[in-house]
Amino acid sequence: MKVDLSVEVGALKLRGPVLAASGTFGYGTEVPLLERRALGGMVSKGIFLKPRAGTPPPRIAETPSGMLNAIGLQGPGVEALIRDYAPQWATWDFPVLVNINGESAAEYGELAGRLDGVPGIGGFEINISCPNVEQGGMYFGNDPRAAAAVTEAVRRRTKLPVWVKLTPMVSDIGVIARAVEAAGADAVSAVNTFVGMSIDLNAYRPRLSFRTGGLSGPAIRPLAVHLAHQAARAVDIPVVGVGGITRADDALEFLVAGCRAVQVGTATFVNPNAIAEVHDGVAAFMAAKGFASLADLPRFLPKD
Amino acid sequence: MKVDLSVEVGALKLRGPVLAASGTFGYGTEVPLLERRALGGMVSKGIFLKPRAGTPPPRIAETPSGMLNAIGLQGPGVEALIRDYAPQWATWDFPVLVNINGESAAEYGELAGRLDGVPGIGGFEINISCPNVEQGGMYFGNDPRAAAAVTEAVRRRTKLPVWVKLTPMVSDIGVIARAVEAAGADAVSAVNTFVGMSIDLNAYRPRLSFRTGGLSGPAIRPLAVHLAHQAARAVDIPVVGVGGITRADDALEFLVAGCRAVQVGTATFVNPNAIAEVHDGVAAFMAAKGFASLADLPRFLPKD
Amino acid sequence: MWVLGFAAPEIAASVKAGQFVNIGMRPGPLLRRPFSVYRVEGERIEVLLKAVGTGTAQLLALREGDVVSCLGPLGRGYDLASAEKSVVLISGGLGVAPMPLAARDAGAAGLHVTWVHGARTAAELCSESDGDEVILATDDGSAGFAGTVVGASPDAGLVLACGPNRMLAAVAQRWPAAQVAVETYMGCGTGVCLGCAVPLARGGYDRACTEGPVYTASDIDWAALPSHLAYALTLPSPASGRGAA
Amino acid sequence: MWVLGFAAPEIAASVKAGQFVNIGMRPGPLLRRPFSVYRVEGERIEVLLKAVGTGTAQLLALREGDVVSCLGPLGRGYDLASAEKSVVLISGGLGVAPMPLAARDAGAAGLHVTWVHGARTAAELCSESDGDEVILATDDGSAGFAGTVVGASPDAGLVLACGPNRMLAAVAQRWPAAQVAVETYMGCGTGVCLGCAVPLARGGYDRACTEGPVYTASDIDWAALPSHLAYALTLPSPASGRGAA
Ligand SMILES: Cc1cc2nc3c(=O)[nH]c(=O)nc-3n(C[C@H](O)[C@H](O)[C@H](O)COP(=O)(O)OP(=O)(O)OC[C@H]3O[C@@H](n4cnc5c(N)ncnc54)[C@H](O)[C@@H]3O)c2cc1C
Ligand SMILES: Cc1cc2nc3c(=O)[nH]c(=O)nc-3n(C[C@H](O)[C@H](O)[C@H](O)COP(=O)(O)OP(=O)(O)OC[C@H]3O[C@@H](n4cnc5c(N)ncnc54)[C@H](O)[C@@H]3O)c2cc1C
Ligand SMILES: Cc1cc2nc3c(=O)[nH]c(=O)nc-3n(C[C@H](O)[C@H](O)[C@H](O)COP(=O)(O)O)c2cc1C
Ligand SMILES: Cc1cc2nc3c(=O)[nH]c(=O)nc-3n(C[C@H](O)[C@H](O)[C@H](O)COP(=O)(O)O)c2cc1C
Ligand code: FES
Ligand code: FES
Repeated sequence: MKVDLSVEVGALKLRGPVLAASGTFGYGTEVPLLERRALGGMVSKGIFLKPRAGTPPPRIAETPSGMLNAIGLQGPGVEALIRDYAPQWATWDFPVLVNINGESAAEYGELAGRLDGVPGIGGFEINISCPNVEQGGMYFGNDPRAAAAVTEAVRRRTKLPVWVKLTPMVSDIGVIARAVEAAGADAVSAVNTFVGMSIDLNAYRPRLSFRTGGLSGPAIRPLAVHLAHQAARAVDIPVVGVGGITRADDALEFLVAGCRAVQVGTATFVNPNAIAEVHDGVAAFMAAKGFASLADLPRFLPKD
Repeated sequence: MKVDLSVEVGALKLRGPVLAASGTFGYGTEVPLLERRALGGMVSKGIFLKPRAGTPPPRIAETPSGMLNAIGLQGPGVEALIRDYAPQWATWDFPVLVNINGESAAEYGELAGRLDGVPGIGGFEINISCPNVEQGGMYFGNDPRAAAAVTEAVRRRTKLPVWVKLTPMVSDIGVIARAVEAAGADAVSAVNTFVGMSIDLNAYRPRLSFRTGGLSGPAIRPLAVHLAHQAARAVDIPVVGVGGITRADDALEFLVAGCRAVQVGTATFVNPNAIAEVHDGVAAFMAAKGFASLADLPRFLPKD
Repeated sequence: MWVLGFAAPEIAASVKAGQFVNIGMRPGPLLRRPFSVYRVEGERIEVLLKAVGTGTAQLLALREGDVVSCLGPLGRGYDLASAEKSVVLISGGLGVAPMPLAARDAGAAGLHVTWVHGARTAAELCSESDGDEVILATDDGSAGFAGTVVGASPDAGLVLACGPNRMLAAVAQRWPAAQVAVETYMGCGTGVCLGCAVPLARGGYDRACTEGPVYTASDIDWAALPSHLAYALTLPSPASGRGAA
Repeated sequence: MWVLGFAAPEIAASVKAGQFVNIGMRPGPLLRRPFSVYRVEGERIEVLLKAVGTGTAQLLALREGDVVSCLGPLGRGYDLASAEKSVVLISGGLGVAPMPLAARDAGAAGLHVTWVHGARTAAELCSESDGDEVILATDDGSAGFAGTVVGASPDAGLVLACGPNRMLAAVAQRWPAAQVAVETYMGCGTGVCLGCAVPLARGGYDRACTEGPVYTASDIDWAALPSHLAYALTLPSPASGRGAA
């Protein structure tokens, strides 16, 4: 049975529901082996206006079914991105969203303005949820007013799709989701990493130089599914689920919980072909159940 | 080398730093095999004034390195606890704290009042963090005023040690910790479970009848260590670390991160002797490092 | 369906029909997996299993000499102290697991044993079956009686059953006094987590791992008991065979 | 220290000295573990390892015929295209791992190879060692030269080193042009996670898995490079032997 896996996230048409998550797929030029036919889209590593060195090592630590990272948004800055990567993206057959970061709403807006209209830029994912920077990041993400201000600043500068990446470090994710929806977001990505810490028992200090890091991987999946579900119940714009997806079943949990599409992150580190395997597994599930398209997949979105 | 593992949590002297976590050790009468000599203390299953049936099955679901539970605080009510369990506790050589629950601050106070002075009751752990009840529970735990009100209501009714069990579902756990400290808590336990969801892909609905459940087990350890550390930096009263401890190294991470003692929960399900193994492993670590008592263990509690 | 054998002297010596062991694997899934004790041979116990997910996949990957952690015997088994002269054992699919021990204990108690075993198709019928009398049934009639085990079995005073909760509900209708072994998810198997709740006819819940897994059929609120567990779904079961570890 | 062998034709055919493979185990820890390729024999590659934690424990539990996922060859290896006539290989402890291939490639390039290998004690000295000339050193003098490998080695134009980052910092002091293979934690091994950051003398960081793990010593900001990784701590190492999988 032929299954149609294409989805629409706002105005953005994707050939499949599985995207590469920001910071886990570089600029799309690094990962070997991946069968790109299966890639619905890609979100590039988080970028700032200016180049950033990132945090000193150690930057990662492994935990049960997960990993902590504190990369600190290392990146070449927007000009290098436009020069070195955008031209390649312009030739690809899937959209690339740029994960944008700033220390003020104005900076986010300026970044979006600089990138708007550059060939190869398919849209934006506003990162107001990075736990690994001193200013901005997560601190915009757990205040509805700040989150809305950043979203508006970006919305004003571009007609391209604008997604907002939400942080799980809030007591009610629905409040933030509604705030950015009202501010003009086309979709929300739920969720970014959870703040965690791991202690080096030889040095009696945290393993990571930044002390804390963001937890990702299968360990967080049940938390991410819940938060994506809460977001999907709170807003009318599409929700893109992310957190701990390694297999098709994991992606299907997010889709049934109300997500329009999903992103795969850490799994790609372990299995460079993870995205293709998730995509093909979803297709196989749909075929086995007799669903012709994702519109037929039952969703769990009760009103109460 | 002889190592002294005794600790003081407020006025409460414990022979060891490892306690049994509420809801994972029943009333202390069930678990076989455990070498009780290693038990620093026990927190009994959460109780209400009245008997409670709890939630319908399924109540648990496994996730990577963790499990979701929605037991719904099933319990016999305070009178049965006083009749059936307290008399046994009175004969034991370690203190038993009762994990108390209510739907209003008054109910918590009434429960504490009823239990205060009953032989066998060594203290209270106020549960303002249960994710699996319709009223109360977590909803007291993420509002500093409500958390303080519950703590005061209990404090007024007893001179026994009062610990407050904090929820991780807040954007700043330090705020809640300071609120309950000001309200008279002798210690805080950090943390309770994280709200999560797991989807049954055959039924297209959550695995758990309660839809969501609390995530526990090794998966949450890095998150719990971070939150316990944040709490320890926020208050002067002792912090009891809990979340994902299965081995001595895990317990030591919490202790180095600033905790006075720890609780072991889910690990007991997998290994009924887990608490004894954690206790003995901590002793072995101390001996190997040449620390005579836990006062000598270096702690990571920077001012900045 | 596969059979795994473990050297477990204490368990082998004391296990009763209907009791289970809780098996933990490292590395492996976090939680142990409960399995009915299928057979006992000297100091060896055997469990019967089909490949479902993480746990069973790993158990089936075990090789001669591998070691797993086996906690048990756990739970309350079948009660064979009875005035009756005969007993009917009713099993569906994997519900066959506790029956060889039930036949053993019933035989020891001097009861005449009739075993009624059913499956969806002949292919899924467990080959071996003890007892003085054996009746087979398949939903599709590909072997033995065409229909359910409940329809296929004679009347009897003492009935012991194990199988999908749906089948047990049917047993409960015909024989309210039947002893049925139910399945639930289990967190601990030792009575502390309350994760294995079984809804009771008189209201409330108790613990399949402690008060159960064997119940008097009429004591259970069948409407409230999940009729399928994710792992109890019928999947293409591999050709029968014998593993060992 | 133990040696594990894997059948990996493509890797065996193309791997250069100093490159590594990233090994994944299921079930096992989430992340892969990088290992230098130690030897190549036909279509087999070998890695040298000591028991440290989860990953190595599981690798050492492998048995003949087991299958693991092996990604590689990864990273930039040693560059042996050189005007020099001779090369000195300097290794400390597990840093011996890339040296047999370095000796092989250097020999092929017609260089005279001196291998200086050091450890804390004779017990920890890796027995086998290739090259035209071999110098051993131990911190406690229990075998060969008493002192560090840096002190023990002759002068040379072309120096290749591998070992604890502390030792490599000393190498950098004496031979700024030396090629050193550093260790970092790695998330992906393929260049996308930026977890393997190596601090550079010119400022900023690059990726040990992609621009490294071999660097010109003077390019690294040694003060900023963690001098120990949790797994690089010296633990009582088991008696030498040979495993196989
Ligand atoms: C008393 C009792 C006796 C049993 N006897 C047998 C027997 O004789 N033979 C046999 O094959 N099976 C038996 N089972 C079932 C067995 O315990 C396993 O659940 C089953 O084999 C599937 O496990 P798995 O790890 O292969 O699959 P999994 O992949 O673990 O399970 C499939 C799905 O079920 C869920 N799940 C499985 N176990 C649990 C749990 N403990 N808690 C929460 N969720 C869970 C998983 O999340 C997964 O989605 C028995 C169960 C009970 C309670
Ligand atoms: C380029 C390169 C080459 C290497 N070559 C060899 C070799 O030839 N032989 C050899 O024995 N070892 C080698 N290593 C080290 C090896 O990759 C393992 O880290 C080491 O064997 C310990 O792994 P483990 O799983 O046994 O211990 P673990 O228990 O995983 O590690 C011990 C501690 O280190 C931490 N840790 C280990 N790996 C990581 C990681 N990737 N990310 C975050 N934290 C981590 C763990 O959290 C743990 O606390 C190499 C490393 C690199 C980067
Ligand atoms: C090493 C690493 C780097 C990341 N960098 C970014 C980033 O730059 N911007 C962002 O929005 N999210 C970033 N993330 C978060 C991921 O996009 C994703 O939200 C998170 O890892 C959870 O998904 P996973 O469990 O599939 O990895 C990063 C995650 C990891 C592990
Ligand atoms: C099945 C189950 C029941 C629990 N019941 C309670 C409870 O009644 N009261 C409470 O404060 N915490 C309860 N908890 C939370 C634990 O006490 C502990 O905070 C949490 O499980 C994290 O620790 P762990 O990872 O070691 O299990 C329960 C946890 C589990 C798994
Ligand atoms: S499985 Fe834990 S109480 Fe029954
Ligand atoms: S290990 Fe991921 S970039 Fe090097």
